[in-house]
Parts: sequence; C-alpha cells; structure tokens
Amino acid sequence: MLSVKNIETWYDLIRALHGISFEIKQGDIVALLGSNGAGKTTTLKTIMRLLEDDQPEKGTIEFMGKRIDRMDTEEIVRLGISYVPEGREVFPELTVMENIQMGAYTRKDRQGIKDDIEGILKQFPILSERRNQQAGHLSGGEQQMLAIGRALMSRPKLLMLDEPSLGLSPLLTKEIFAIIQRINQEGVTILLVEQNVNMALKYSHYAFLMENGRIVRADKPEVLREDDDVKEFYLGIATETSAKGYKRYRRKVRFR
Amino acid sequence: MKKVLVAVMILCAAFLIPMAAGAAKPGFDDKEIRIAQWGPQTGPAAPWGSVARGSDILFKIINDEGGIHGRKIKYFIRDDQYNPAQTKAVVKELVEREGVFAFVGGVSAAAGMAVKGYLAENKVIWVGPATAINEYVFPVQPYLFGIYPLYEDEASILTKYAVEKLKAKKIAFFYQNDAYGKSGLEGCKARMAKLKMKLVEESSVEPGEKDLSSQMLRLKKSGADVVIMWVNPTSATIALKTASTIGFKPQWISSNTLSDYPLMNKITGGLWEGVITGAFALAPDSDTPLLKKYREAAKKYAPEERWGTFYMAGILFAEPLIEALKKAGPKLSTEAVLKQLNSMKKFQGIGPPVTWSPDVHQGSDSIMIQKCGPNSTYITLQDWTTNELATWKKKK
Amino acid sequence: MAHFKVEHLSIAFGGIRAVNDVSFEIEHNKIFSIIGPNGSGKTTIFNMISGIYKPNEGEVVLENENLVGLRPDTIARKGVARTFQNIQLFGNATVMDNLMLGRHIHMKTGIVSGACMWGKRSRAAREEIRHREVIEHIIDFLDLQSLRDQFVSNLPYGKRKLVELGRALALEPKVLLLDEPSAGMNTEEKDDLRIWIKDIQEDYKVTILLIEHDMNMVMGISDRILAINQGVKIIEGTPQEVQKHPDVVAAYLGEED
Amino acid sequence: MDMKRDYYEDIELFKSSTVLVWTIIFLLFLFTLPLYLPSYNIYLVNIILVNVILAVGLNILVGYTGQISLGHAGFFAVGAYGTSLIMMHLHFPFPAAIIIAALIAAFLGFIIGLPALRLEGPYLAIATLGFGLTIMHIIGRWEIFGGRMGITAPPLDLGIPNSSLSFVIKGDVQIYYLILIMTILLVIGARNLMKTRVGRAFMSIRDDDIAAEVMGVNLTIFKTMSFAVSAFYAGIAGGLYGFVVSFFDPFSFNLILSIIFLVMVVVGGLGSVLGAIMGAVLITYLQYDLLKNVENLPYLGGLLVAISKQWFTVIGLANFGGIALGLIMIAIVIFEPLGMFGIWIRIKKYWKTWPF
Amino acid sequence: MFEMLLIEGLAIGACYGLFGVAVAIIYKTSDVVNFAQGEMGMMSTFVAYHIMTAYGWPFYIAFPATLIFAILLGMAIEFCFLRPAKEPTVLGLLILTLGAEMLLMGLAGWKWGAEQKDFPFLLSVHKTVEIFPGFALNEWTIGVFVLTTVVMVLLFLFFRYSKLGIAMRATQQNENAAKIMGIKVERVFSITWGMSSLIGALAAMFFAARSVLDPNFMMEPFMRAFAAAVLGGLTSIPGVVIGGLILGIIENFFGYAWPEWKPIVAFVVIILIITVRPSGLFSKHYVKKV
Repeated sequence: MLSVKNIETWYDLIRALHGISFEIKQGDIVALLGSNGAGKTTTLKTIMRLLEDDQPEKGTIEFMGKRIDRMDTEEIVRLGISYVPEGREVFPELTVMENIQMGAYTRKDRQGIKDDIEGILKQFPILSERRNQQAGHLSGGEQQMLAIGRALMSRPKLLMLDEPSLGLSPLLTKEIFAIIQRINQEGVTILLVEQNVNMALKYSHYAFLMENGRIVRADKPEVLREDDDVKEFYLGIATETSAKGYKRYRRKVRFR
Repeated sequence: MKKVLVAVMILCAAFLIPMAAGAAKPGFDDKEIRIAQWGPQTGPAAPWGSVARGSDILFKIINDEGGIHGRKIKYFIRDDQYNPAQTKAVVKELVEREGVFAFVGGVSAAAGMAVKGYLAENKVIWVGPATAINEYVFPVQPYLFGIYPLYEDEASILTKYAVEKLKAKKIAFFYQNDAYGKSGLEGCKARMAKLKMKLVEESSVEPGEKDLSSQMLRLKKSGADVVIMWVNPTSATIALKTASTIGFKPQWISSNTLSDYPLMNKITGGLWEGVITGAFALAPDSDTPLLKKYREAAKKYAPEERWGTFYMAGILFAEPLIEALKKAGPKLSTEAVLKQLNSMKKFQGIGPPVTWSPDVHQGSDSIMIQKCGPNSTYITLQDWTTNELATWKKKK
Repeated sequence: MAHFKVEHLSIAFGGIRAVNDVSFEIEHNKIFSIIGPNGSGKTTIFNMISGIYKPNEGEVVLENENLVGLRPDTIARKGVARTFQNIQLFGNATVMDNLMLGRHIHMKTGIVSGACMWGKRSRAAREEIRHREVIEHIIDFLDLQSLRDQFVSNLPYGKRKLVELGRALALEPKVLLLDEPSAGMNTEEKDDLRIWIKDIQEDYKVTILLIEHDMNMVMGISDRILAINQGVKIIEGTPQEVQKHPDVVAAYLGEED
Repeated sequence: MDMKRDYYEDIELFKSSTVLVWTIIFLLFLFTLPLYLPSYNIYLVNIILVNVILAVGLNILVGYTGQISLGHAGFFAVGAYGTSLIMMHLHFPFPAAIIIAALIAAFLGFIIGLPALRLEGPYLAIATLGFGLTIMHIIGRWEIFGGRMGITAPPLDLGIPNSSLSFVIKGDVQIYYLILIMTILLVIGARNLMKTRVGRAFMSIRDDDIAAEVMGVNLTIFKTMSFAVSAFYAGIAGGLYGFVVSFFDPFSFNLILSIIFLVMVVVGGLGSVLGAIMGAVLITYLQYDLLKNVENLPYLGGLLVAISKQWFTVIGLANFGGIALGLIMIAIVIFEPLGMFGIWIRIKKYWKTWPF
Repeated sequence: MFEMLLIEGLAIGACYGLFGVAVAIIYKTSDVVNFAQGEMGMMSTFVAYHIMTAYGWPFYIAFPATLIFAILLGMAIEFCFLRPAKEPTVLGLLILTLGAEMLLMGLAGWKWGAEQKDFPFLLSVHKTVEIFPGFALNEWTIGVFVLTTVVMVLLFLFFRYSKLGIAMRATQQNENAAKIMGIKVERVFSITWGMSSLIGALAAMFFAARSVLDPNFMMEPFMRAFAAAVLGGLTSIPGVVIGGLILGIIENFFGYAWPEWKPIVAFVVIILIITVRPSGLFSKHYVKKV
C-alpha cells in the first residue's frame, strides 16, 4: 500500500534520514519504534510533505501505486493518508465540533460528512458530551481521541499516529490502543510511532526499529519481543560494552 | 605585502582624481538666468507643491517673449518633502552646482529659516517666500524680499471687518498649531485688544488631525457667531463638515490660504459657500488682461494643472523679480537687481501693490476681502486694505 | 546536609498536576539522573529548579539556600547552570561568543569600559583575554577547536549539544543540569559524551543532574537515579535498584496484561 | 585561515594587517574628502554621518537586542533640542551640552525601556511610536522649546562661549570634521561594546531570552540598558543634526523619520555595525540625492516622463522617488534578508578567490 | 454637549475600530502589522473616486467595483511581496509592508496628484435623519454604526459557521495542524489579505467622506486604528472594535477638556494600559514555552 524507497531528508545541513526503505501492507498495524531523535517523526512528516519544499531530497514514496513524494499535503490527504501528530496538535480555541469538521476539510459531500460526524461522536462518546467545548480545555486523553477522530474524518485509507500514548495514563493508553485496533478492523491501515514498546508490539502486525535515521531491525512483534537488543535499548540492561569503551584519544592540539 | 602595495596605489589614484571644488557658480551667463524654487512635491504637504509649478508659467511666458534682454530663464524645481534638512541640501546643490541667480517662492517657514542665512552668505536673491513670518523680514536680510502679506496684518484686517461690517459680537479663533496659525492668532488678538473685545474661544488643531469633533463642539459651546480660522485646507474641510454635522453654523472667516474657492467648495461638498476669506491676489476668475494672459498660458503649457490660487501664487511671487530683472538692464549683476528691488514702488501684477525700500523688505501690507458666492464665484467685499495697526511700519 | 536538594516540589498547569510532590537529595559531586517516559515532568522539574517556572509548592535548596522565588539570572549566579532539551543556543553568534556568554556572570565590563576598549591594555580587553583563556580550556576539553569561530546555526546537531554543554560549563556552576544531552547523537558521539560527563564530574567537581533516555548511559554513569511517571516519583535508588523495579519496567515498556 | 597567536586578536579592531591598511586608507580618504568633494556635497555627507551614528545606535537596539522602536525620532529630537537649548540658555560649551542632552535621551530611553520589558512585537511598536509622537507634541506645545515655530541652532562653540576660550566652528567643512571624528569614535565604541560582555548579553536576549536569563543575564538591566545606549546614540546624532541643519522644528522629527531610521537598519543588515553604516549611507543618499529629479536622469528620465504622460501625470512624477525607495526596501527583504551586509559578505567571498 | 461628544466619539471610534479589524485580521493570521493597510484603503478609495469622476459611473457601480479591486489588491500584495520572502523576521515583514506603503502612496500621488479631492460618498455628514423624535443622527454616523455592526456580525458568523472561516481560525492557531488537515495555508493567507483589504477599503471610504481624499489621508487614521487594535488586544475582533470605541471616546472627551493635548492623549493612555496589560485589554497574555 505504502512503499517508501531509500528516502533521505535533510534539515539544513543535517541529514535526518539516511535513506530508509520500508513497505506497509494493506490492513496492517505497523509500528515504528526507536529512541528520541531516531527519525521516526521525521519519517512521518516526510511522507506527509510537511517539511521544506525540496524534501525528501532523494528517494521515492508511493501510495497505492501513485508517487506522492512531490505532491502537496492537501492532495496527499485527499488520496487517503491521515496523520495524527505528536502532542495531538488540536486547534485549542476551536470547539470539539469545529475541530472534527476541520478533519473533513478536503471533502465536499455534505451528507457524508454529517454521517461521519455522527459516527465519530458515537465512537467517542466523551467527545459527544463535550462537542461545544474549546478543544484546549480537554484533558490529554480526550484531546488524543479528538485528534484521532479528526484524522478519521477525511476517510483515510492509511492512518499515521505519532506517539498516541504520550502523556497518557496506562488505562487511557489501553483505551487508545483498543480504539486503534477497532479502526484497523474497520479496514484502515495504521502506521504507528510509539515509545510504549510493549503496547505497540502487542497490537501491531509488524514493527520497524529505527536508530539515527536508519531502520535497524524489521520483524514481526513476536520476534522483537523476545529480542535482547530491544530490552537493552529501552532499559539499558547492558549486555556488552561499546567497542570504543572508556578509552579516548584526546588530541591535545593547542593554538599556541 | 602585495595587497598593501595595491592599496597604496589606489590611495594615490584617489588623491589624483581632479574634481571641481570651490565656491558657488555665478547665477547667469550670456544666454540664461538661472532661477530656482523648492517646494514639496511629495509627502503630506504636497498640495503646496503647485506654487513652485505655477512660477514656471511666468518664466515660460517670458522665455516665449524672448527672455529678458536676450537671456532666457532656466528654472529649477526641487522637491524637499517639507523637510528643512532636505531643503538645505537641494538649495546648496542648486547654488553651488547649477549656479542659481535667485530663488522665488518657497513653501514652509522652517525650510526658509534653515536656508535664509546660507542664501545671504552666498548673495543669492530670494523674492517672495510663500510664507509670511516675521523672522524672514525683521530684521532685514538684504537679499530676501517678502511679498506675502503678514498673517498678523491679515488677521487684524479680517477681525476689523468682522466686527465693523458684520457686527460680530462673539468671535472665536480656530488655528493650526504652528507659526502660521499662531501669528494669525496674534494679529487677531491685537485687533481685539484695540477694540476692547475678547475672543470667546481659541481652539487649535495639529496639521495632521483627522477628527475635529471636540474642537468644533467647544466652538459651538462658546456660542461664537464668527469663527476665524487659520488652518490648512484639509483641516478646514473637516472642521466645516464636522460643524455642519453638529449643527454649528457661524460665519466662517479664513486666511487667504483657503481662498481657492473652487477647491474648497468641492472638497467641503458645497459648505464653503458664504465663507469670507482674505485674498492677496485678484480673484482667479477675474478678467483683467494680465490674469487672462496667465490663464491662457497655463492652459497651453500645463494643461494638467488646475488653475487654482496656489498655482497663481507661484506666478505672483515671481512677478516683481522679473520686473526688477527687466529694469536692471542688459548689464546684469546681483547688485543691479538688488538696486531695482530695493527701489520698487507700488509695483502691481496680479497681487497686492509691492513696495520695497532698503530698510523694509516686507513688500506688502494689504489684502482684499472676498466671499465665496454661489458656484464658487468670487465676490469682492473689500478692495486692497492695509492694516493701520501694523507695528512693523512704525518700527522703521 | 545534602549539597543540593529538592523538597516536595509541585506544579500544576491549568488544573493538571505536571509535577506532584517530588523530593530528592544529591551529594556533592555526584551524578544524579532523572528518568521517565516522555511527558512525565522531568523537564518541568528542571524548569522549576532554574527558575523559569515558579513551583506551587516546595523548595529547591542549594547549600542551605532556598532558590525558589529567585529570578533565573540570580539562580545562575548562585551556581546553577543548565542545558536544554531542544538546544537553546544563540544561533546568530559564533561558538566562541556562545561560550563567552557562559562567563557573563563572572565578568564586569560595563557600557563605558566596554566601548572604550582601546588596545590590549584597556580594562575591558584584559578582562576579555582572561576569560577567553578559561574558554579555551573548555574548547580543548570538548574538542571544539576547529569550530570556535563558526556560527552556531551552521553546526550539526551533535556539535551544538556540545557547545551548549560547554556554555553551561563556562558558568563554573556548582550544579549542572543536563536535559537529554545525548538526544540526536550517534552511538560514537554518545560514547564520547558519556566520558565527558564523567570527566566533568572529576575535573570540575560539580554536581550533575541528568535527564536522559539512553539507558546505557544512565545506567553506566549515574550514582543514583530517580524514576518518575506522570509527575509522581516512582522510586529513587542506585541504577540496579531502579532497573529492577517493576513500576519502572511498566512505565517504560508499558503495562502488560 | 589566518593563524591566531593571541587571545586579543579575537577582539581587536583590525583582524589583520590588510584590514588595518584598508581602514587607514579609508580614513585618509574620509579626512581628505573636502579636498575633492564639491562643498555642497559635504552637507550631504554630514547628514549621512549623522544618520550613520543614529543607525549604529538603533542597530544596537533593533539588530543586537531584537527590540523594535518606532520612536527614535523622539530621542533624536531630544538630542537636537537639548543640545541647542542648553547652549543657548545655560551657555555650556558644545561638548558638555551634547553629552548632557544625549544623557537625557538615554534616560528617556531607560524609561521607555521599562514597559518594553513586558511588551513584544506590535505592542512594543505602538508604545515606542506613541513615545515619539508625545515628544514631538510636547516640544511643539511648550514655548520653552520654541514651540511649533522651531529654533535656530546657536553658534557651534567647542570652548566656553563669550570668553577667550571660545572656539566657534562654522561652515560645512569644519562641522564635517567634528562629526567625522565623533562618528568614528562612536562607531568604534559600538563595535567594541558589541564584542564584549554587554554586547554578548544583548545578542543573547535577541536570540533566546530564556536561555540568556538562565545563563545569568539580567533581562531588566540589559533590555533597558540597550534602550538607553541606543537613545544615547540617537541623542548625539540629534545634537549634531541640529548644527548641520542650523534650524529645526518639531515636525522635522515625525513618525516618517522614525520609520526611515528603521528602514536604514533593516536594509543595511540587522546585527552588524557595518550593515547599519551601509544602510544609513544608502538610504540617505537615495532620499537626498539620487531619487530627486528623476526626470533629469539619463535614459530613465525620458522613459518616465513618457510613462507619466501615457498613464499618470507629469506633475506627480516626483512620487517616483518614493516608489523606487519602497521597491528597494521590498527587494532587499525578499532577496537578501541579511540586508546590504549580506550582499557585502557575498562580494567578499567572491573576491577572496580573486588573485590579489 | 455630553451626548454629542459621546456620539461623535463613538462614531469616529467605530471607524477606527472597523479599520483596526482590518489590521487585526492580518495580524492574527500572518503575524504582520500591515503598515500598508492605510494606503491599501487609500488606493481603493482613489479607485472608486476615479471610476466616479473619470468615467462618470454612478456610486452603486463604483462601490462594488472598488470592493472587488480592494480584495484583489490585498491578495496581490500578499502574493507579490509577502509570499516570496523566505522566513522573514518580524522586522523584515514590517519593512516589507512599509515598502508596499511607500509604493502605493507614490503610485497614487503619481496618478492623482497631491491636491485634496472630494470623495462623493453616498452618505453625507451633514444630512441628519431623525431616528426617533428628538434624536437625530447624520447619515454618515448611522452608516458607520450600521456598517461596523454588520461587519462584526458577518465576521462573527463567518468565523463561527463557515468552513473557510473555521479553517482560517485553525490556520492561525496551528499552521502545521492546518496543513495536516489538507487546508491550503497559502490560500488562507491570500483570502485573509483580501478580506482585510476589503474591510480597510470600507473604512477608508468612510474616512474620506468625513475628511478629504489625498494620498496621505489614511496615515493618521491608520495609526489610530493600529493603536485601537493594540488596545483591544489584536486577537479578538469585538475587542478591537471596543478598543476603537474607547479610543474615540477618550480622544473626544479629553480633547474637549484639554484640546491642545488631544493628538497624543490616546497614545499616552494606551502606553499606560499596555504597560499594565501587555497584550491589550481583551486577549490573554501569551506565555513562551521552553
């Protein structure tokens, strides 16, 4: 469905993505794991074309057989990719309803939008209760649901979520993941960036592990779960010391 | 080291570049006399710019008639944006690079003050500043000749007219907060003191203000039956419109600055009818042969221009200079022209009679009083009148 | 008496308790790490220590002096320096100038003496030279020689992190707060950083507070670790204790059910 | 890269002997300028130098500290009026008068800097704008300042007036040397200041005020200090301006002037002393010289008159100057955000490869 | 006298407020204080004048034509000057709009000359209408009140209920998120400028009817409208209008009592107010995040 081939993304002089490639199959939940600054969010932004105009600098992105790496964000949204950014990014001074309406910005069918709003409100009863409140006043979990609901309004075929569990309590996290799973069962493919490794691995069908702008592991969750590297990565249970060790060559080059 | 060498060479070259330096060029030669004027062509004061363009008409007429004793007049206009610093820059450039014999007109009191000393130092004649302030002519600056009647005199005459002819009981004064408005106020007050009366209200406006409701309400509250205003056209327009809005309808009297009836009547939307103003020139629509000639010339040379008071004033300010140049004869020199100017007696073009003597360089003390009639026609209420209270004539 | 301690620190933003009753103590010249998932309130604690946020409750005590309520610049003068999670350098200045700003509180040059810096012997120049020597040590220490005159905005991410660390060091702090110093660095740089932090501890004799996600690093260099989640303290202890604590495992890997 | 042998080299005035030589040549050129420049241009140069002083000072505030001021004409006016009035009424010698006037301006700068601590962007813009208008209005209203009529500057006396120590400066050329020396001193002063602790503190406030505070920079002190220093420069510039023009009225110090000052700094290049100088020179030159009499320009003049006849009016042609200035401002912001300083840097880079 | 001062103050204040709304709309979406705002209004008014005097068309044709021109002018300025500027600083933007101001003022002066013109406006300042017995207002004042109210209500409805209006608010609150929704952010800016220019042109025509028409006539009103907008907080549209009304009332009452200080009193009051409330009266003070 989505195939990313060898993309490179630069922030000014810094290469954030070192040529990554992966593919996502229709109907899957795919997790993108990795530490802070590994390039997960950059990957999603590159796909959505939210970075500078000339990014990605190299490589191709295809969605349902169409090249989208030079399309406008708006067209990408129309094609059926939806993105829930990290930190939710709801419109704080818009009401919940208005936020949801904005999700359908690219659509023209009034009746369809109306029905979909009904559907979203049914799916997230809490939003229905608060439909006329300003989104900025919602709690973190509610905002996350709003962001997901908003993203669904464009009837996406692929939904990309950036750290949906960020700052949420375990209970809420579970709820969010249940929702994600439900959405997936309704036929939406999901690409998920997550720090909550256990959760991500539990719900996903496939997972990539990123580090320093590269994909270093790609495997089924069952395999990754038992992997020592993953454990080390997240808990620092050191199994080996790095090659460089504690030795360091300090060049004592002086100016005078 | 190489760089140093190159640098030294360039330095030497820079020193060797021969460049003209030195004093002001003479203002005339066998073929032409150079005359110049500064005036704002852009910026907030740009409406006054037509004065400088008006003078051009007179010079074109003279040139078409063969010039003055074989010399054509070359005329320069420079835009100073109503900024004294820029005036000084353009005047210096004109005097020292182009070589200017005389300046005529010149809007803005401050600009004139900034260059007055410089022109005297360089012995450049300056005739007819388009502003009347006492500092120009008292004490006498030997190269500066004023034509414009002093605002004090004008205000005094107008006040007298209001009291004696209009039988005004309560007079209020509405003025612009600058040299122009303040000298008007002084003239009015002097006359009032003489008549043992007091102004019922004096209200001021900053030149740029666009909302005059509070000023008008104050004037209304004072119950004045005559309001004398010493403001610019924009302020006057807003004032009249606002006054009409609040139902305040006194007899308006104003300085000659606002004597362009067609313009004023148009921009006030017809409210100008019935306003009495001072005038320092014949009515623009009058049919004296001289005025007719100028009007025809303006149509021919500058069809874009509107024949208005400011434009006419440009001609008026230049007339005495041309007269003096003619009289000075073919052997032209600054001294010769000065001599003619200093002995000018009751010269009259389209403006007031002008008289200069070596001791008094304020050429005119008379104004006419006119009234805006229907269809912006000029009704002359009172012919050239002098201010018998004028203090400067007694000083001598 | 502990060198540096935080007592019952709490803050709420619009009703949400970002940090709730967190206390800890640090011995002099020790490395103390704070770990926890994103959004758990670690940076907020730093912001309260350095005076950017005013805590609703609690105390921050450095050498028996309460820092709460002081302005950030006064707190800096008391000897607290920090780095930021998403680098806050002065982008339009050179590395040298950035580092020199770290010396700000140790310098005295005012307007007049600064403007009158005529020649090498003027007061401003002498002071300037003296402090540049100090900075040169830091440049040596962090291997920044080749970058000293570069503009910060042209540097790669990892180098900027180092410059920020250098700037904090230049302040000669008693307590150094490092907010995710290794984020965005590659493995090699991380290894270097780890050693540098150790060196800083030894050479500069400062107390170091560290927020870090790289567990290798945290476990390798920390003397003690505080784990928080949702603004609440989970456990404080040695790396081994913390590592094994079930709540920490849960917070990081997520609940298993 | 040149090798450095000493820490002082970082902060010294002339980074290398080449720079030193060029600077000396340039200074020699400046000092001998009256020999080969027509004297009417000396007046223009004086105005330019006054604007250079002001732009360098404004740049400290706008370029280095990152604040906005739309009221610098106010400080400029305080300098001009202060200097002249102190000399006229208190008979102080010029150096004392101008410094007192500039200190008054600096104090006002400090006062306006206080609300600036909490204001940003348009809020600061309107506050400073209001300040400028207020100063203009107070001068125009109070007769002790000469009112709206304006005042004539007294003789420029460097010594004690009316005594044997009197030393009066007259004429553009003599004033030129006075201004030139002051400009050089003030420009070097500004440049030195920006190289030291205070300058770094200013820059840190501009780039990241929170980080600056965390590094121990007291925002209150340094923000107000920046306003004060900048106002001081404006005051000095104003004091000199009064004598260059010899007559001034409150209207000379209007909002348009404040805006032009700001334009100089931005067009020249924010945050660089050289940029401010270049901006002041360019904008003043355009305003006072090049964009005057466009109809007399070779080639372009005729074309413009033709255009005017076809679509516009010939009498309005003088407005072309304003249009050109507006377009230059727009073009510089769009194509070279660093201003003329940015262009300079590029040229320098280009010439580095030249065999020289 | 009191009610007259009040009415006059409110009328001119409403005019400032209306123009301030134009300033605020642009500030809200693109963070620029548009110093060319006054001149954009001036240009549009001149176009209306030109249509009426040079072609002799009646007001009811000139008026809508001018409004269309105003929209196009606003969009053109955004497209030609603001959009090409890459990552401009706040000051850079300021200089851009100042450049546009000088450009427009120059063009108007070049085309129409500096002499004051009379703007033939539908509503006259000296025809009064008796609204109810004993209470008369002039047409202009009624027009200002009606227009300001209508514009406010329309803007309210537009921003509250129309998809585009909500999208504009969304863009202003979070540009990135708006992009993610598929909102064409650039088009939103363009529309914003068009709308602002339209409202500015309306206000400018009212100012012209009250004073005179010349290339400089909007300088002073712009400054006051800007001040009013800042007083109101620049972010809330009713706030800006209320700011304008406050300004008009202060100026008139204060100007009545102490006429010589009228031109600056509003600014002094505003400086004092924003010193206490750094973001104006009706907006929340924004806190920078680390």
